[in-house]
Order: sequence, then structure tokens, then C-alpha cells
Amino acid sequence: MVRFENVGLRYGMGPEVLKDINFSIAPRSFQYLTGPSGAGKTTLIRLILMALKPTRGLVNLFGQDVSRLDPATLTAFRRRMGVVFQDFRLLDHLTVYENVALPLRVLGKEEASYRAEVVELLRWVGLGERMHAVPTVLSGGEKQRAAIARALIGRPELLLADEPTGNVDPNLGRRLLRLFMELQQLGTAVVIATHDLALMELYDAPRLVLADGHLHVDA
Amino acid sequence: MVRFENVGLRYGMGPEVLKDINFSIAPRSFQYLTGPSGAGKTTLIRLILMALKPTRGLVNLFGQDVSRLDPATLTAFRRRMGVVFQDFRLLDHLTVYENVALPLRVLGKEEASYRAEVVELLRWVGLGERMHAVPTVLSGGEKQRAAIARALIGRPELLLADEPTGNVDPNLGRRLLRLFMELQQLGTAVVIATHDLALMELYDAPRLVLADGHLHVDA
Amino acid sequence: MSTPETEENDSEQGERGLPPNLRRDQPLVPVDSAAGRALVAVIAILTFLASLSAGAAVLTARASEQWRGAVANEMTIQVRPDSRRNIEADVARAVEMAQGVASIGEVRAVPKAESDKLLEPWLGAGLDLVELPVPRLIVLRLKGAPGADLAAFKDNLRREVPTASLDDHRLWLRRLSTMANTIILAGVATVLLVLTAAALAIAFATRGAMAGSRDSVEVLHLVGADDAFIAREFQSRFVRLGLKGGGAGGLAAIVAIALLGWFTSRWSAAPESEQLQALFGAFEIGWSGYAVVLLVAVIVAAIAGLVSRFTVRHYLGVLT
Amino acid sequence: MSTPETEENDSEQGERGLPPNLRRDQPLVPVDSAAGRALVAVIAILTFLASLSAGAAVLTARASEQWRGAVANEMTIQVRPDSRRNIEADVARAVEMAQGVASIGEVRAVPKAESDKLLEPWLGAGLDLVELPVPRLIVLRLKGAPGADLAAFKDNLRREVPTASLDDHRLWLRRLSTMANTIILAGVATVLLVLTAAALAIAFATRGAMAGSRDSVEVLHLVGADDAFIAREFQSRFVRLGLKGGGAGGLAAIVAIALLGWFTSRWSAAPESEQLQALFGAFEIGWSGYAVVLLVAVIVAAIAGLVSRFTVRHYLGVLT
Ligand SMILES: Nc1ncnc2c1ncn2[C@@H]1O[C@H](COP(=O)(O)OP(=O)(O)OP(=O)(O)O)[C@@H](O)[C@H]1O
Ligand SMILES: Nc1ncnc2c1ncn2[C@@H]1O[C@H](COP(=O)(O)OP(=O)(O)OP(=O)(O)O)[C@@H](O)[C@H]1O
Ligand SMILES: [Mg+2]
Ligand SMILES: [Mg+2]
Repeated sequence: MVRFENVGLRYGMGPEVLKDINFSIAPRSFQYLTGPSGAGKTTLIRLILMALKPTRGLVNLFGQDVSRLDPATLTAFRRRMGVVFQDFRLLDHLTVYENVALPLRVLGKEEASYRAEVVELLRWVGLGERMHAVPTVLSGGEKQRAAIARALIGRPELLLADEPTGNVDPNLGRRLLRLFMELQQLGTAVVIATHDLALMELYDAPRLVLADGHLHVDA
Repeated sequence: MVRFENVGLRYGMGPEVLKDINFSIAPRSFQYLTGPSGAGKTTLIRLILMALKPTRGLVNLFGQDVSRLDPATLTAFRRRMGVVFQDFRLLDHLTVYENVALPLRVLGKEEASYRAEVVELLRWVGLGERMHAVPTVLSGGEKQRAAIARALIGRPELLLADEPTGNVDPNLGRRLLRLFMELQQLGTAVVIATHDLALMELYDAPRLVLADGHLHVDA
Repeated sequence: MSTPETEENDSEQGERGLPPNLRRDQPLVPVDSAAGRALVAVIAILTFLASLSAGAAVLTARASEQWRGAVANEMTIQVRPDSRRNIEADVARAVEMAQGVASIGEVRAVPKAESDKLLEPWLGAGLDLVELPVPRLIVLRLKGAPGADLAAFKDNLRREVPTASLDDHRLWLRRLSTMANTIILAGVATVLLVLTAAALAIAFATRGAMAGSRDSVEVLHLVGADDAFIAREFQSRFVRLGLKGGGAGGLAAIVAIALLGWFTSRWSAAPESEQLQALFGAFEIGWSGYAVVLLVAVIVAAIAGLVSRFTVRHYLGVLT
Repeated sequence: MSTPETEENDSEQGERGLPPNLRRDQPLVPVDSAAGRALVAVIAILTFLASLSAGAAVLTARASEQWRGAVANEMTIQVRPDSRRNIEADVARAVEMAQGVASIGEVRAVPKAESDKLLEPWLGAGLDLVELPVPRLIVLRLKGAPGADLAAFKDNLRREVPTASLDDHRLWLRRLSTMANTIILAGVATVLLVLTAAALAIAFATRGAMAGSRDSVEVLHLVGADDAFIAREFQSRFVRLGLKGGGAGGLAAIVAIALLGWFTSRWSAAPESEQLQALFGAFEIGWSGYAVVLLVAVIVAAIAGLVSRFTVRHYLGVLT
């Protein structure tokens, strides 16, 4: 589903942040991505999202080499992925409900067709009372949950979550982890970038560990 | 140093987020502030910062009732406090160095007088190589460290840190905790809002626990 | 507080019903921000200026059309006095000849007293012109456009009444036209200048908005929106801003023009206004004038749409 | 990667030395954003329009001053022909009398041939004016302002030469002045309108920038900056933008005016330009004109500073 071959990346003229990265993500798999702060976890996720081009090496997504994708396929691929950004990236002028519904709205779906679903998901992540609020008045954890809901609403084939529990309490973190696991059971491949040792101990899964720009897998 | 008496707060027409809060923070003390997501930790910190006015009750800061402060005293009080925001709040058009030096710059100090100090602190938090970068190109953990450095640079009498380790790895978290403890030894009162149980177990200190709008102290 | 609800709540969801008004009709890029209002204000002001210039051009065009119409439909025969001829007989003969020409509708010999009066400003009021052998005028009003028979008439007249000469006011026409054309040209140039200004302002504002929404655009891309979708969102926003600004500016211009018209009509008793009235007529721009003002407003909105579309497309191209 | 350095590194810090250029001279609010460029463009355009209007007003003022000067410094004596008197003797007597008046500098009797030529356009070119007893003109050039002795001279003249009358061109002056004043007024009104527009644009842009920097402002407040400090930062930014925009617009206006002057001087061979030359002189606005254009640019920058200061202060008041 995702395959990296000898991928290297540097920002501008800086040092190589990622070096010789080789790994692949199988459909319906579940894995953690970890490593010290500044190791390149977010960068790796941005590579998978095609928000960055690798400076060298090959990125293969859904069986296709991404270096020669036309814009339409690129958009189609992105619609098969869901992403939770480390800094949430909610649109500040839209309500929580609208933010979460966004991936469905850009597909051109009618609002009536997804309304119940969005509200249900919002209630599940504990934002049932806050869905009319705009992100600027939410607490840190509430924003994070809205970002998670937005990533899940389209039932993606691949879920990329960047530090999804950094701003919530351990209870809520467990609850969110359960949500990711349910999603995996429904057929989604899940990648969770995290520092949270407690979380990783809660549910054992392979760990992709980034250090000094290299990646090794802790199974 | 900080004393709350029967403080209540509601946002706009919403429900009361904080109810009947009573506590005080002694000089040179160290305490955690914890509670589930959305409990009001950030709100409480904003009250101490005088960025919010309580809807009822009395907030006493440095021995003065804040409801009748003139702007000059308010600014003077803020200069005695340092704060790490949960969402960092770095100024995106300034470099990391400039961001960290900001509290000294607004005091009107000459750059030459604080330069060495700022650089030393940046190296301590591991941003020695990144000090010319603007926050938009930093990793989540790097932003958090810059925010922490900005809060510490003025050697405040009161440090308020909102979830200061949510985006860094456990190693770095420990290192930062050590920094806060050193600061306390130098005479600063420290309040750390956090969900991180591992962190709180690392160094035992009184916990202010927020739940359902009420606060109780776990000593 | 908003700790997560228990799972039982989720199963109840059907019974509870969905809250109404979930989605407001918000575009995906912020609409009524302060920057947006700034743009509306600038567009309104520019539209106002453009509309006033257009209005002035129309006013002058209309007035000069009136002069030109009047002057072009009129000709005069000037009969010079000659001590060896009877001027009254010459005038009578010329009138008679003119009445015989098909394309001449009306012929009027200006009585001596009247033509003396015409000369007064130039010769001084006190002069006793009765004694002065001033030329006599015959005013001819044409039917429709000047026909070919006029040339023949001119020759005939010269032959039969040597002291008479036909004047088709070319000199006057040219002077008036130059004046009017200059004013119209200046008006049109101002309109073009101001429209360019508006386009520039909108282009820069779109760039500004896009740079400010860079994150939003990236998010939209990453949740699966394609360029066309994003461009539509931005464009609809800017067309709306353009329409608002253009509408407000156009309206203000119409009010200003109406007020000015009212003022000048009240003021026209004053002797100074004579001169202006001569140039601008009754300061009425009429329906065509108001239509032009509206047109300018619409053009501004259209420019807003086109320019923002182009800018957004270009910028999206740069981003990817 | 940027994992924290070990503590040994920290102790080495003194030896390593500090990196140079740590702090760029950045103001605390973003300066050269796209929104900033949009504002500069709009200000430049508005300054350009204001400068052109001011230039046109100056041009007209200068030209009309010339007319007024010429006309006001000139008087004419008109000597009417009278069959019972010798007109040449009357002219000679009037000239003699005029030369005796202290405030009259130069006296010139217009020769008959020349005054006939003046009448030509009105009476028709073919007319043989030698036979025609047209009035004769004497042109008087005044020294300085008209003195009291002129009134006495007027009476004397009437008594001694009944056919002569003194004309001080009041009617002409009034007509020309009305015309010129209207153009100047329109120019000044446009300048005021455009300056208002600029002020509005800046106010809205400042509001927009402040709303966009709301977070930055809050951060600045919370790290201990007071209102005066923040206002200074914003204001210096907007004064800079205003200066940039005003400078660019003013420069463009000066170039445009210079080009226009060059064009009209090349074009002045054409007969159409006569009329314009009469109204606007040689299309030269001179140093005073350029000074006015510069003044407008400076005023725009000053407005930018004042308006943004006011807006920022007001907004900071609202925030706290
Ligand atoms: N746009 C950019 N331009 C230049 N350097 C960048 C950019 N984005 C990230 N970097 C740098 O690349 C390195 C890796 O960043 P990345 O965000 O991938 O780290 P991370 O593993 O997500 O760290 P964290 O756990 O702190 O979020 C960091 O040193 C960061 O400063
Ligand atoms: N400006 C605001 N307007 C309205 N409601 C707000 C505002 N700020 C916060 N709230 C609400 O007040 C409650 C408490 O928020 P607060 O940010 O203090 O929580 P928190 O304890 O910091 O949570 P977290 O751990 O998730 O950061 C939340 O439900 C939040 O939605
Ligand atoms: Mg990261
Ligand atoms: Mg919080």
C-alpha cells in the first residue's frame, strides 16, 4: 500500500533529515512511528501524503510511483487517506461540525447524506456539545479530537495520525486508540506517530523507529 | 503570590467552566495542574495571566486584587511571569532567536546585553542549530522547546507552563522538567499543567486537580 | 464539562434527533474578515471615482451632441453690405433661393436689430449700430443630413448674390468638438486608470488572502479538494466582495450625481452658472448616464471575478 | 538531528563564540506580507490619482493666473466712430490723456488693420473692412494694481472724448474665472476624495492587519509589552508602507505629467491643440506643480501614520 525505497529528504540546503528510508505498510496493518523530537516523523508522514517530494529514492503509493502522478490521481489518492496533523490544522472560520464534514464536502456530497454520521462521530469523540463552536474557542484536547474526527470521517484506506494523543488525558487517549483499532478492523491501515510510551504499551504493534535519519522496525 | 477566592468563570452565555475555585500558590513552590481534557486548565492559567476576567470571585496576584489594576501595573505584573502556551504562540515572522529574546526586547534592553544568555538557553533546550529558523519550519517538539525557552528567558517569579511536554519524547521531557526544577531552586514558583502521568511520577509535587469545574489539591 | 459521553448516548442518537442548522452556508475561505472589508472599501471608492468620471464623460458627450446636432443642422448665409448694392434686396433674393432647395427646411432672415445685438458683446454696448453697415444673417435649418443639393446651392448663391456666403460652421464645430473630446477622453482615461487600479487592488488582495490562507489551502488539498474546487471557493468570495464594493461605489456615484444635478439646477440663477450650462447642458446625465454608472459597477465586479480567478489559479500552480 | 546537545556543550559555549547576525532588524509585526504589498499598490494608485488631480488643478490655476494677470493688467479704450467727429483725432487725444495717468505704464493704439483682423472671425473673412467705420482700440498696460487715478481718468475721458469708453474686461474676467475655478475646484475635490479613500483604505488595512495579528498582539501583551510599544511597532510599519506607496504613486504621477507635457508640446502643431493651449497654457506645471505632487505623496504617508496610529490605539483599547 505504501512502499519507500532508499528515500532521502533534505529541506532546501539543509542537512538530510531522512536518509535511505526503506519500509512498507501493508493494507489493514497497524503500526507506530516513533523517534526523538526532530527525528523526522512529521516529515515522513508528509512524504506519504505527497505534500513533499523526496530528494532521492522512490515512493510507491497504492501501487503507483508518485513521482509521475497527474493531479487528478493525486487528488484521488489523497481522498483514500485520512490525516491527523500534529498542529491540528482546523479551519478557524468553520465550526467543528463543518471542519469534520470537510472531506465529505469536498467530495461534493449533499449535506443531508452525511449529517447523521458526522454528528455520531463527534459525539463519540466527546464533542457532541461543542460542534457549533469554532476551533479558536476549543481547548487543546478538543481541537485534537476534532482533527481526529476529520481524519476518520471519510473511512480512509490509510490513516496517518501525527501525535494524536499529545493533548488529551490518558483516559481519552485510550478511547481514541480504541477508535483507531476499530477503524483498522474495518480495513484501514493505521500509522500513529507518537512519543507516548504508555500508549504504545497499551496495544502492542510494530514500531517504526526513526533515529539520526535512519529507520528501523521494532516488531 | 497567587490567591483565588471563590472564583467562577463562564465564557459568554455558556455553562460555568470554573466554579468556586479556591487555591493559592506560594513563592518558590512547584505544583502540577491536571484534569481531563476540557476541564479548564488553560482557562485557569489565562485567569492568572489576567488575559481573562473572572465572572465572579477574587483573584489576588502579588498581593494585589487584579480587578482594580491600572494598565501600567498589569504590564509590570506580566513581566514577572513567564508562560508556555499549549499552542506555543510563537511569532511566525521572527526567528527562534528573536522569539525567545522577545520578553527582553519588550523591556527595551539592548540586544548585546542578552545575546549570550539567549544563545545559551537555546543550546540547552537543543535548539542551538535551529535558532535562525522561523517557527513554521520547526518540528512540533522544537516549537514547544522554543516556547519554553521564551517563558524562561526573563527568569520570572512565576512560571506557568501549559502542557509543556506534549510534543517531545520522554527523554527530552525529563530534561525539560529538570530545567523547571532548576528554575524553582533559583526562586521561581512553577505551575505545570499536564496530562502526562509519567512526568508527574518522575518528580513528586502537589497536584491541583480540576474536574467538573471544581478544584481539589492532591498533596 | 465536555468529557466524552458514554457509549449508551451514542446508541440513543437516533431518538435524540439531529441539531438543526448544522452547516451554515459558509464558503471554505473566510469571507467577512477585516481584510475583506478593506478590499470592499477600496473597490467602492475606486468604483465611485470611475463612475463619476464615466458620468462626466457621458454628460459632456450628451451636451456636445446637442451642440453638434444644433450646429450641424444649421447653416447661415452671411450677406455683406456693399455700398453699390441694396443689402435688403440681396437678403430677400438669398432667402428666396434657399427656400427652393430641397434639403433646407426652414429659412429665417435675422432682422437687423437682432444681428446687431449679436455683435454687441464684441463691439461694445454703447455703439450705435444703426449707422453701421453690419453684415446680415440668414439662418437655414436643414432637414436631416446635408444633401448634395447644398453644394449646388452654394455655387448658385455665389453667382447670383456675390456679397452672400454660405457658412456651415465648420470652424465652430471643430473648436467645440476638440473641447468636448478632450473632456470625454480625460473621463475615459480616468475610468480606465481607475479600473486598472481596481484590478491591481483585487489581484494584490487575492494574493494576500491566498498567502494568508496558505495553510487552509494546504489543508483543503490534503483532505482531497482539487484545484478547481479551491479556485471556485476563492473566486466566489472575491466576486462577492467585488459586487459589494462595486454596488456601494456605484450607488454613491448615482447619489452624488443626482445631488450635483439638483444643486446646479438651484444655482443656475447665478450668473456664473451660464458658462457651465453652456458647456454641460442642464447637468442631466439621463438614463444612459445611469446605465453607464451601473455598467462600471458591473465591470468592476467582473474584473474582481476574473482577476481573482487568474490569481488563484496562478498561485495554486505555484504551490504544487 | 537536533536532539538536545549534551551538557558538556553548554559549558563550551564561551569558547565557541556567538553566531553573528542573530537579530535581523525586523519589526515585531510582519512587514512585507502580500497584504502589505496590496496596501502599497492601492496607496500608490490613489496617490497617483490624487497627484494627477492636484497637477491639473495647479496647471489650471497657473494658466488662469496668467490670463487673469494679463487681463487684469490690461485695459482697453474703445473709440467709436462717429460721422460728426474725426476718429483719428479722438484716438490721438485719448492716447495723450492716458499717457498722463500715473498708474498707466504703456499705451498703444491698435492700428486699424490690426483691429479689423480681430473682428474678422465674427464678421466673416471676405468683408472689406476698410470701408467700414469699425471702432478703434487703445490698449493700456497698467503698472501694478489699478490705482485711484483710473476712476478720475475714466471721467475725464468721457468728458473730453465722448465717443471713447474705458473697458476693464470685468465680464471676461468673470467668465474665465468661473471656468478656471470650476476646474480647480473639481481638482481639489478629487484630491480630497482620493485622500479620504487612502485614509479609509489604510484604516481598513490596519484593522485587517490587527485582526490578522490578533494573536501576535495578545502574545506581545502577555510577554509584557505595553500598548505604546505595540502601537509604535504597528505604526512604524504602516508609515513605511504609506511612504512606499505614496512615493511610488507620486513618482508615477510626475513621470506621467512630464510625458504629457512632452506629448502636448510635440502635438501643439496640430490645430486642435490651440483650444487646449488657450485653456491650459503650455501644459507646464512648473516647480510649484511638482512640489504639490510631492506634498500629496507626503500627506498620504502622514495620513497613513496618523490613521494607523489611531486605529491601532482604538483596537488595543477594544482588546483590553
Ligand atoms: N519546512 C521545513 N524546512 C526546513 N526544515 C524543516 C522543515 N520542516 C521540518 N524541518 C526540520 O526537519 C527536522 C525534522 O522535522 P519533523 O517535523 O519531521 O520532526 P518530528 O520527528 O515530527 O519531530 P517532533 O516529534 O518534534 O514533531 C527538524 O529538525 C525540523 O526543524
Ligand atoms: N474562548 C472560549 N470561548 C468559549 N468557550 C471556551 C473558550 N475557551 C475555552 N472554552 C471552553 O472551556 C472549556 C475549558 O477549556 P480549557 O482550554 O480551559 O480546557 P483544558 O483543561 O485546557 O483542556 P485541554 O487539556 O484539552 O487543553 C472547554 O470546554 C472549552 O471548549
Ligand atoms: Mg512532528
Ligand atoms: Mg488546555
